[in-house]
Amino acid sequence: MMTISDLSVGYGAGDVLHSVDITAASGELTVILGANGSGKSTLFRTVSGLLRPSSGRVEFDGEEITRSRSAAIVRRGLAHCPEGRHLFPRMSVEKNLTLGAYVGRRDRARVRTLLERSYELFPALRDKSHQSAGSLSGGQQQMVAIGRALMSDPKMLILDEPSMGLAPLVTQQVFDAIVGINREGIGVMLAEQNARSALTIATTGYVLAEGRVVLSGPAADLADNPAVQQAYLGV
Amino acid sequence: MLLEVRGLGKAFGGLHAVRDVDFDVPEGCVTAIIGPNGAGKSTLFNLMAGFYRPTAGTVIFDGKDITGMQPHQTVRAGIARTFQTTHLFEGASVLDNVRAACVVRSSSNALDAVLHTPRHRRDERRSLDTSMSELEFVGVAHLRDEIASTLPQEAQKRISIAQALATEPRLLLLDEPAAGTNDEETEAFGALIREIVARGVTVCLVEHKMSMVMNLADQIVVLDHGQRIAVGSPDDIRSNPLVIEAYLGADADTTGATT
Amino acid sequence: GGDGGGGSSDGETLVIGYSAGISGGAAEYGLNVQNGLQMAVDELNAEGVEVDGKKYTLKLESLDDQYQPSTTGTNAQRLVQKEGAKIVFVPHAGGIKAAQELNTTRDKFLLGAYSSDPDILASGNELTVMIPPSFVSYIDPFIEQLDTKGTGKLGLLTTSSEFGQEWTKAATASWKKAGGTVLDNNNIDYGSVSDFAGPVSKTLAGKPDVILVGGPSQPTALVIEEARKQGYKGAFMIIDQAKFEELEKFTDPKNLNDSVGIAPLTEFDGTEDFITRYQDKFSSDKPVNADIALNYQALPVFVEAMKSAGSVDDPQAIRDAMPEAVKNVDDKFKVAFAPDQISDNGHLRSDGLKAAYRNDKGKYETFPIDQPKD
Amino acid sequence: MTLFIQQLINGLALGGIYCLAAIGLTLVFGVLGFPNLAHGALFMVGGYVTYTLLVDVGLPYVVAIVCAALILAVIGVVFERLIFHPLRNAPHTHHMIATVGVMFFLISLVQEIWGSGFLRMESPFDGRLTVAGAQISSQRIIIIITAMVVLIALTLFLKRSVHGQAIEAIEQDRTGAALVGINANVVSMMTFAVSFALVAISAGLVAPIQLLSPGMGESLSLIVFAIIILGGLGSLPGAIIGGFFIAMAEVMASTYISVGAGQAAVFIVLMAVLAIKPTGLFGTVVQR
Amino acid sequence: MTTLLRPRLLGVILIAIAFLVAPMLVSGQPYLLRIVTTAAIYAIAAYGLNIILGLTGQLSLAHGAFFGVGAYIVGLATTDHDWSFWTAFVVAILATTILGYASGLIALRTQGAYFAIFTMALGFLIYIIIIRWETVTHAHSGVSGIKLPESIGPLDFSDPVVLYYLVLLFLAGAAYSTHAILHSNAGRSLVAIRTSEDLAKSIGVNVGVSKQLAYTASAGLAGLAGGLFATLNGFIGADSAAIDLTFQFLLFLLIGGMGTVMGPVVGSVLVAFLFEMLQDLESYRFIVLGPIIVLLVIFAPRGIVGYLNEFLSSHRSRRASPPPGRGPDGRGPDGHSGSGTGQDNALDRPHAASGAAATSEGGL
Ligand SMILES: Nc1ncnc2c1ncn2[C@@H]1O[C@H](COP(=O)(O)OP(=O)(O)OP(=O)(O)O)[C@@H](O)[C@H]1O
Ligand SMILES: Nc1ncnc2c1ncn2[C@@H]1O[C@H](COP(=O)(O)OP(=O)(O)OP(=O)(O)O)[C@@H](O)[C@H]1O
Ligand SMILES: [Mg+2]
Ligand SMILES: [Mg+2]
Repeated sequence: MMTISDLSVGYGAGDVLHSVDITAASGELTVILGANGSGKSTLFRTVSGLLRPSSGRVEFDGEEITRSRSAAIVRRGLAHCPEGRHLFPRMSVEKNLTLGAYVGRRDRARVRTLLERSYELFPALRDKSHQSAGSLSGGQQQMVAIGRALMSDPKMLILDEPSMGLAPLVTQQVFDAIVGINREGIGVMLAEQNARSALTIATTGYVLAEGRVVLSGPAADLADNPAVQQAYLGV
Repeated sequence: MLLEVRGLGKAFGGLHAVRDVDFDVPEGCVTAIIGPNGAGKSTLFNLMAGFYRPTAGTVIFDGKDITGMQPHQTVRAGIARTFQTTHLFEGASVLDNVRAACVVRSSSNALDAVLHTPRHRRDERRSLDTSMSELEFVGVAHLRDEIASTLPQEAQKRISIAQALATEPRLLLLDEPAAGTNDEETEAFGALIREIVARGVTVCLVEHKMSMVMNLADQIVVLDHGQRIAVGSPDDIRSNPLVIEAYLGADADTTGATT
Repeated sequence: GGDGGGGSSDGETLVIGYSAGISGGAAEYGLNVQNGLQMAVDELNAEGVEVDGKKYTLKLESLDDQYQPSTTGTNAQRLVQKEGAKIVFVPHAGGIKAAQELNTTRDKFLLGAYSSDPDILASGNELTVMIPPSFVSYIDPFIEQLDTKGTGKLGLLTTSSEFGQEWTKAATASWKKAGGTVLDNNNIDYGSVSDFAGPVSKTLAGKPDVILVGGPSQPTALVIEEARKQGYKGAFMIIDQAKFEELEKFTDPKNLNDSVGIAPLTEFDGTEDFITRYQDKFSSDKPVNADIALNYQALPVFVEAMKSAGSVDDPQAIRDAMPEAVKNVDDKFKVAFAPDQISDNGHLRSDGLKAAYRNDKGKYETFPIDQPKD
Repeated sequence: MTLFIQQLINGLALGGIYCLAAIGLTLVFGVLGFPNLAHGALFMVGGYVTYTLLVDVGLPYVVAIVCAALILAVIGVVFERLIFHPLRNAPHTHHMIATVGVMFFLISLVQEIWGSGFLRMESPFDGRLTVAGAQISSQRIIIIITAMVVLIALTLFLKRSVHGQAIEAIEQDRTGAALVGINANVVSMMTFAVSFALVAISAGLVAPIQLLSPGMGESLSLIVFAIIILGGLGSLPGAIIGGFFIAMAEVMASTYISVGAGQAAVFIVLMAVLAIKPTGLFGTVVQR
Repeated sequence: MTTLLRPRLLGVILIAIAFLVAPMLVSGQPYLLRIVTTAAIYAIAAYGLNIILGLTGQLSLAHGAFFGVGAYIVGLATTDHDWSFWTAFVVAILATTILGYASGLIALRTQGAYFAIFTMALGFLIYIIIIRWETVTHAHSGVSGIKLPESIGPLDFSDPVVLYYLVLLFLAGAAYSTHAILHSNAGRSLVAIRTSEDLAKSIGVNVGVSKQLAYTASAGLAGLAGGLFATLNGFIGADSAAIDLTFQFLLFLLIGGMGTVMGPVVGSVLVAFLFEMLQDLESYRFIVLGPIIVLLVIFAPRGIVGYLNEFLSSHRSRRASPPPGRGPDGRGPDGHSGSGTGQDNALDRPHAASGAAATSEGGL
């Protein structure tokens, strides 16, 4: 479903990602691990069109999207829940969520269903639906961000550290939800610091270090890999 | 007691984000505040640091009533805080970010600067020294000339701790210092916090990473829906059914995630 | 052209300076005055200018000051020091006053002041020549001309500029002296008010018999029109900044009936030729008004004074020669109420000055204006 | 009493003028994050374009206004591409200064093309009505009605279509907007087009009771800023209420106090409102 | 460090020398001296604006009016009330400072665009008072016959060159103060406010008082410049309090570089000469000037001095990193650059660049 080949990206000076190759088959749950600053968010920003790569290629659903605009990429069915959330702070929670369905806004009924799904996933948001997103607590905002990404009814979802700032209970719920979403046939690509949980639910994993893929393979293998255990699982 | 919170409350319109909260922060300890998302932890910090004006209750710091003080007054009094989403002066260098925080301990003013008085020079020298030593303390001195906002999250978090320390606080409020870090890095933050406490700074901590909380905290305050539902030692809290239901989850695995 | 200076056939270049608002919102007036001067320059050059046995080519050097007095000051200095001008024309009172701060102290230059506000001579600046008739000379004859003869109620609705307000003050005093009452001053900034209806309504509410209006001609026309539309039947007294010939173009001329103002240029004998020449030269179909004519007539007086004084660069000498020069100007430079004398304090005057009353048939009845002897 | 009614109607008409001019500004505020200081100049350009279409080309009045609106819409798109798109990540002060540059340019350009003199534009609607002894011209009635219609249509458009929300989203977080699939380029071009078209319509309506001159927009734009700030930036109802409120304050203060007071009323009202509510009447509070 | 110090110091020294010898260079062309003097006066006002806008990040549009108030106080006091220039001048500075303080109490309650428009309204109100309060200000007639400064010892200020040096003295004072403040705790507090008010609060900056002081000081500087302007011209009209003047100051700052030490003076002088050169284009000059302004904002948003500073410090920085925050498509890494306001992002650069100066004490 998504093929990233030979991708290099930078912020002006030198590259931050160097010739990265990643493949995520359709319907798979791929996890990207990596220490701070290893380039996970940079990778995601590039895939979703927020950054232009200096070289390489991104294919999604059989078509090249390397130089497409974010808006076009979302319309193709790739949703990105970014690091830093990027909510619309002065809009209500509900508006944030419905705007998440911007590309599919014509199908009113579907939007309502999706909205309902978000509320079911994060019941805390239902009470807050008319409060401005900027006034929510950090964790609640994270929930809105995830919910908003889901609202576009994507074929594939990329989540940048979704568990950040969430209470343990909710973290567990979010992981369950991710699994659920994945079962529906939606591909998921996940960057996560909570490597243990992530590897449990993932099918495939990649490990980034200093902008390069240093390890990859089935998630279960990675979980058994001593190098991963030492670096990410604190064993 | 370094800090005494009595009957503290904050309402936003009809919503009671914090309601009737009592607790004490003993000097030289780590007090953790935990609770579900939206429980009112950050709001509580904002109340303690003077960012919000309480709608009820009092905050006593070191025997002095600081309820309703402005942030610059509480900082001067000795309370420093970091933000939940890391917040640095964008575009400024790491050193400048920390140096800016020395303002509160300086006695020289603009006139001193214009006249280049000895007081001004002394302050300048001192603020440079303080900032460098704080940067070294948190372990990012080598990044001093980098533009802070381009650094990885973890480095930024350290810088903001250095910034808070540069105000020479007696009480440091850390809002989710370890969010978005992996286990190894979380460990490192834990170690840093221990060093801070060893320096004699009392720490108040909001965190969702139970591994860190359980390892560090001497006392834990649990909030839910703005109210204090429990307070006690890590062991008490771990087994408190109220807390498990509201926060930790019956799945003991989550707590077990502690190394 | 003698642009580079010193061409042998044309002789030396003699720069005449000019600073006014020639860009931006209210540039038209500045450009009118400029054209009047330019026309005189060209005709004088065609005839040949010779002072003290040397030939000169006149050149009008214009700078834009957007009617901002401090810029006028800078411009005047530039014109004098860089371009070598000894005469600088300025057509707005603020700029004139700013230039007066310079022309006798730091730089000596003769100031061709085109403003009918007598205040510009009050400071006693020796190197200022006031070109147009003083507006004060119009007020009593205007009042006299109207049916009410100053006994009824006078509404005040002029532009809020300095000039409009000086006029208003003087008119108020005269009207009261004649025994009438004066209503509230509802002056408005003609250039910037979005809708004149409010102030007009307010003025009409006082039931005036005569309304004093005026500012730039075109908005004046709109103010008059608005008053007529709101049912006003009385007379207008129009300050000399607005010109009948321009007002006619901007509103149904019927609205102007029963008004006094300065006479249209066409009401003077022998002006057709000048008007045609002007319109050809600047390929313009706009009315040719007194501002243009007065400046056109004034410049030759200055040049004649240079000839009499035998100097092109001693402003004081040129000024001193003016009383004599004003009588020697060639008739071809006389259009209408051409200056024929200059007062001691530097005011160019004419005996042929006339104003006009537009009667209810739309005909202009002209009447003479005497200029008071200081 | 007649005076009061007369002034009430005058105030309404003036309010209509202000409103029409203000809504375009509010719209673009959403995208720019700052008031477009060239708005007054665009108002003027709209007036001149309408004039040319009406007088030189000979189109009927209403057609001329519509065509002018289209032309201005195109100009809006061009400006967005050339100036504001490259500046989209710059601080707001830079937008503001760029709009000052645009303002200088437009004023002098108009002067070169149409001359600096006043021009008069006639409207076919030159009758008038008498209401309770007060006189009011048809053109003013048309202004009031058009203002209402445009306001209602625009409110519906922004409410019904998601365009309004898209503008808001872009203003609040450009990245977030991109990630939900909003094409910021298209939206901001559209917004510029609509805003500029609106300004052309208002100029076409107002010009007959005013005069065309290169400076006609200058004073208006100051007042219009006051209005959108008074109402709360980006708020449509705010712009409407602000527009009528300020117009009434201006007319009534100059009627019952003095002309100077009328002139100052706008700014005094604005400052008083901001002193009490620093984010305008309808402004939202920004959380930390 | 020394290699870096040199070009910066050199720049300052060159500018200083240029100003000192300017009267010799333009001797015989007093009007050029007048232009330079006027530019220097405007630069002082621009330093005022620099404090509140460049350092503190609050866009105040009342500065033209404060300038006008200073000018009118000197003008009216020395003519209608026959005060000595010096008394009037001191009073003008005090009065504008007080006016700044008082208006700041209300104005600073507002933020962002609201603050900008509030101050614009304030400026316009002052302008209206000047043109409407005829009995005191002479409204449109303006004030003429304003006194030159009375001689002090051998210094005879009726000599334009002496007057020029008087202005220069104040200009140097303004520039030096800006430098000193920028590299002090007080300055760092202001810059902190510009970047993020919340963060500034959390490190103990008294945001309210700091802003209030900055605004007050900047109003005082504008008033001082206005007083000098009145005496230089001898005549003032309401145009010396108009909003256009504020825009001019803004232009100077923008071209020179906001938040920098030498920006205001470089901008003022450059624009003065640009205007002078464009004079010959007459009415076309705004057709040229408008696009120049737009191009500058797009391509050189940090101004000349800001650009130079950045250039110099990028040489210094070990890792020669170009300005961050722009992705390859010119978009920020995440559009609105992560946390904080994002608003004054680019404004920071001059300071960020002189971040190096924090240790070197250099920086233009
Ligand atoms: N806006 C920026 N400008 C310049 N460099 C940047 C920027 N954002 C990130 N970088 C650099 O790019 C590298 C990769 O950062 P990135 O944010 O992609 O890492 P990450 O793996 O997501 O880390 P984290 O766990 O902190 O989210 C880091 O070295 C960082 O300093
Ligand atoms: N300015 C505000 N206006 C309205 N409601 C607010 C405001 N600030 C906070 N709240 C509400 O108060 C409650 C407590 O928020 P707070 O940020 O203190 O939670 P928290 O405990 O820090 O949660 P998290 O762990 O998710 O950060 C939330 O429900 C939030 O929506
Ligand atoms: Mg990341
Ligand atoms: Mg929180």
